[in-house]
Amino acid sequence: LRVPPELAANEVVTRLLGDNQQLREALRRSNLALRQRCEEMEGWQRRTREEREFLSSRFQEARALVERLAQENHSLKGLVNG
Amino acid sequence: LRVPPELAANEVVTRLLGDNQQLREALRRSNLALRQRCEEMEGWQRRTREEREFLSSRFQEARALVERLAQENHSLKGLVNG
Amino acid sequence: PTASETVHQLLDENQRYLSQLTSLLQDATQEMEHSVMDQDWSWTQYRAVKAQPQKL
Amino acid sequence: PTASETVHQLLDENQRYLSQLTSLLQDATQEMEHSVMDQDWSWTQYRAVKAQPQKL
Repeated sequence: LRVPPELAANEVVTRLLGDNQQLREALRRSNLALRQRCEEMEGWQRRTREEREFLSSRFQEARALVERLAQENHSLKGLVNG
Repeated sequence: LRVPPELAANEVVTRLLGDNQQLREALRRSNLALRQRCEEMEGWQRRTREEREFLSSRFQEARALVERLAQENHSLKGLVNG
Repeated sequence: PTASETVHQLLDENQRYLSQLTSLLQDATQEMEHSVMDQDWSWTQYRAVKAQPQKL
Repeated sequence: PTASETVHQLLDENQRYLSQLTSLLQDATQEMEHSVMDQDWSWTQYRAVKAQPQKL
């Protein structure tokens, strides 16, 4: 946008140019920050997902082990009391 | 910002005003969206924290149970095998 | 690039990142809906194991 | 309010929300550093239980 010389010193034009400059800068910084936060968020979500899957597997293992030990236990008690 | 009548139809001023309006609208929408996303993020983080604590307790319980069953099992085997 | 092109680009980009953030948080919230906290955790209790050793 | 006050408010608010978002994600990332995946999970294995029933 080329501001003609006769307007360059005009108070309203100066003010508009200044405001627009600040607003553009703010949006530029905002966009940069948002891009970084989105990337971080993606990374975090990926790790959260991995952790949930990992815990789900460990929990299935633990439950299967408890079942196995409880049954062994039950059988052994039968032998002892039988 | 009051635009004097003699400038209101000026092409440069019109363009500057238009840009200004668009930029301000964008920042306003952006701020509203950011506020909502921050709230959601806080809610999500709170639930994630609760879930982690809950799972940590369940796994401690599970581990203690496995230990208890394994010991009972060991003692019973001692009895069975004489 | 004219100032107006830059404004247009900035607005586009801003809209795109905000949409991405919104969508990321929607996914996260959806995944949270099926909480592991709602599952049956009685099997971690000794009394449940004693009561029914075969089927927890 | 003048247009410039509004601009100032908009910039302030924007800065504040972006800082908040940054801080929320920093917290989240920090909490993730101590992953439950790094804990000892060998006790969920039958062979570990058989080997050392007293101390898992």
